[in-house]
Amino acid sequence: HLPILQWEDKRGLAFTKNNLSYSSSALVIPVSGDYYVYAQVTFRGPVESSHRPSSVTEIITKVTDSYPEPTQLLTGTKTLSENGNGWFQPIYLGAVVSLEVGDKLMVNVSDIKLVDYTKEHKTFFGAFLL
Amino acid sequence: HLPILQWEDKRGLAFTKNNLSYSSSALVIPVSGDYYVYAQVTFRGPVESSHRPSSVTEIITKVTDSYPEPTQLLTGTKTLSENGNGWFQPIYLGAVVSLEVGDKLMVNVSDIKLVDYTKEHKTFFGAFLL
Amino acid sequence: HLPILQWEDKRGLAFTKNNLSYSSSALVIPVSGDYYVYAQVTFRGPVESSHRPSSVTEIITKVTDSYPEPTQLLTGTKTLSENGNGWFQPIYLGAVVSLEVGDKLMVNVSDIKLVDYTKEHKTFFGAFLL
Amino acid sequence: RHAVPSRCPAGTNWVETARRCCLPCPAGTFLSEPCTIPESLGACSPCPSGTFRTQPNTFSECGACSECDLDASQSVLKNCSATSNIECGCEPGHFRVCNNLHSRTCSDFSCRKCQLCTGHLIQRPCSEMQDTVCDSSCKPDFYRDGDKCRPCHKSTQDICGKECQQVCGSNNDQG
Amino acid sequence: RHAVPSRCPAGTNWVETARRCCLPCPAGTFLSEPCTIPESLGACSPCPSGTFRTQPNTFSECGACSECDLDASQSVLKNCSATSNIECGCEPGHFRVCNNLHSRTCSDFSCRKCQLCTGHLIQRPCSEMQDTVCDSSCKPDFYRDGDKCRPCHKSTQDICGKECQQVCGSNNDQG
Repeated sequence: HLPILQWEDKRGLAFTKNNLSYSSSALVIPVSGDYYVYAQVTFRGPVESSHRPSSVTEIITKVTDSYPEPTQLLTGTKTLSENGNGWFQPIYLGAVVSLEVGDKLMVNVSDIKLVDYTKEHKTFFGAFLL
Repeated sequence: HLPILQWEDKRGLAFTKNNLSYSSSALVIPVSGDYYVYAQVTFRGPVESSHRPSSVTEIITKVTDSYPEPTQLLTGTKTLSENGNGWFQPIYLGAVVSLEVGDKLMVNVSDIKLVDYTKEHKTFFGAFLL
Repeated sequence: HLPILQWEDKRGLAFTKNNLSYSSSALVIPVSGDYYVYAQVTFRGPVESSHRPSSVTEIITKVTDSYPEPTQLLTGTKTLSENGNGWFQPIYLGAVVSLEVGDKLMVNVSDIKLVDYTKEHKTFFGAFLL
Repeated sequence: RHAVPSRCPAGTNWVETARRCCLPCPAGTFLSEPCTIPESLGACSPCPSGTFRTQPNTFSECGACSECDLDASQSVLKNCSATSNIECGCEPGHFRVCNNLHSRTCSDFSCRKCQLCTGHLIQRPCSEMQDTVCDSSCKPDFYRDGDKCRPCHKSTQDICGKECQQVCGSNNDQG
Repeated sequence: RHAVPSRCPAGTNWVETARRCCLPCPAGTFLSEPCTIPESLGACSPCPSGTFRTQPNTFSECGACSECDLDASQSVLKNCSATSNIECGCEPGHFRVCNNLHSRTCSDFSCRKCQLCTGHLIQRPCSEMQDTVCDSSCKPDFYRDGDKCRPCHKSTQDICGKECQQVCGSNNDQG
């Protein structure tokens, strides 16, 4: 599977409440229902990278204890046309999904080295019950 | 007018509830109120396409039985700079709009041939009452 | 700081209610709580611009009367690879943030001259209480 | 017709707020007060400036006028009125590049500078919808140099090749 | 001041949770417990590591420190402290390319490798904010070849043209 992002869940703008909890890279669903789930990842190309990635991908996945395979809920995937040195761009995803108590939500990316983790307002992940 | 996308509304992740219904390519509003409406379309360029589109457009439109002209609610439009062969990219749209009972929401695109309909987590459309 | 966008808050699709008010370029928060805040800006490059910007940036910021520095809540920033004449593209941002009564939300952009202000469904900004 | 049988007789619209069928207000106005008696006319107010309605309607507000992209060489062909949206075109010396090749109307477009047929004859002048078409042949007093046309008066003896001699030859004698 | 007349005397802030005006906590701390008596000081706790507050405030938490983009040749100029965010610069041999040309501070930037003036004299060395400026003239023991400077020792008899002779001539004799 694609690498999974880890998230800050307490400091700065980050918070969890209504016992939607965060543990080992996943948001854990406390109550079954329909949630609006969203995430943005800002990707950026290191300047000297000889290996120029042809595309970047962000996927919000659901893992259920009772089922061995993760379900891909939302996918944002884009080819890169930047030829210059440094490049950067965000991919935003958001939609309503039906979730069961105990379901875990995670964000996978095509290449962790391309993720801009430096500022909390550039890369973020969340959900709220409707 | 631009071609209208058709949607799966039952299988897989797709569902309609609270009698927000889907019929002939449109979400039909059951109750007047403010809705958060959203849609993502993943566009992709066929490899050999000689006719290289210069841009892709996605529009969420509202049609009201009592009014002959559709209203454009949200528009995402982007020029294509990819010069290589295959390209792909998503456009996400979402906002709050005031809707009346019976209003119909649809998604128009600049070119249906460029829409990646292969995976439900790449192209999706929905709304929820606030 | 980066220039601040001004918004239409009455005509067409624009509206404010539940005393979420708009004044001097900012949405003013009437009640403390968690809000889903979102904005889309469509950027477009004038055709003859010799000065080709290398990137475009959109930031949703929070200003609090009692604190001299604004807080950057959400940022969408993208390099431009278009070399042709006219180019255009949207940046969408949205997330849940905790806000206090009296907080002001604004949208800053890297260059106001690059903002497509011509159609209300291309560039928009809003928030709703969860 | 929508699956739910329409609740209103022809020529009237269902107004949710009043839960009644009302006659539509004329184009250029909106329904500011719903009708009090079924199938009658409510209060119709004119669209405030900056808004419009092209058709009879029972909307509670008018649509917002678009604006022309003056920073990108667009010009206003027709101002927004209560009954019609603004119409934009391209400034003189520019032509339309349609953004949506598939929509019949070229309403979503950007304006690009017309090409100058420097030295060439103009086959078809630039128009609102099309770039200038330059003729391959050169204007009088211009000679062909590859795919370019160069002015005779600038040609000096040493660079005036065969083509240039032919076209400008007579002029040089007078020089 | 916001249109709504502020409810607090100067120097105090309205704290919604306590519906009272409290004195702000000093920079580097946040208001962990609102004041119990109006216009007094509540409980101020130091910003936990990884967070900061540059100004006196009545916030219920501190802002998160940013991080430097170590994978993209950035380096830490000054670590985040309770009263100031981290400051990032470029690793030696790199200079800043500002992302936002319009903001006065170049706080949002990427780091690009300084150009090497191989064979050229350096007019101005690479600095944090600017690339190296190479001189057009060549370094000693380098001869000009178009816009490049080539080392004399690599020049062999047959390819040592006029320029090369002039500069490296004497060296070749010893070769």
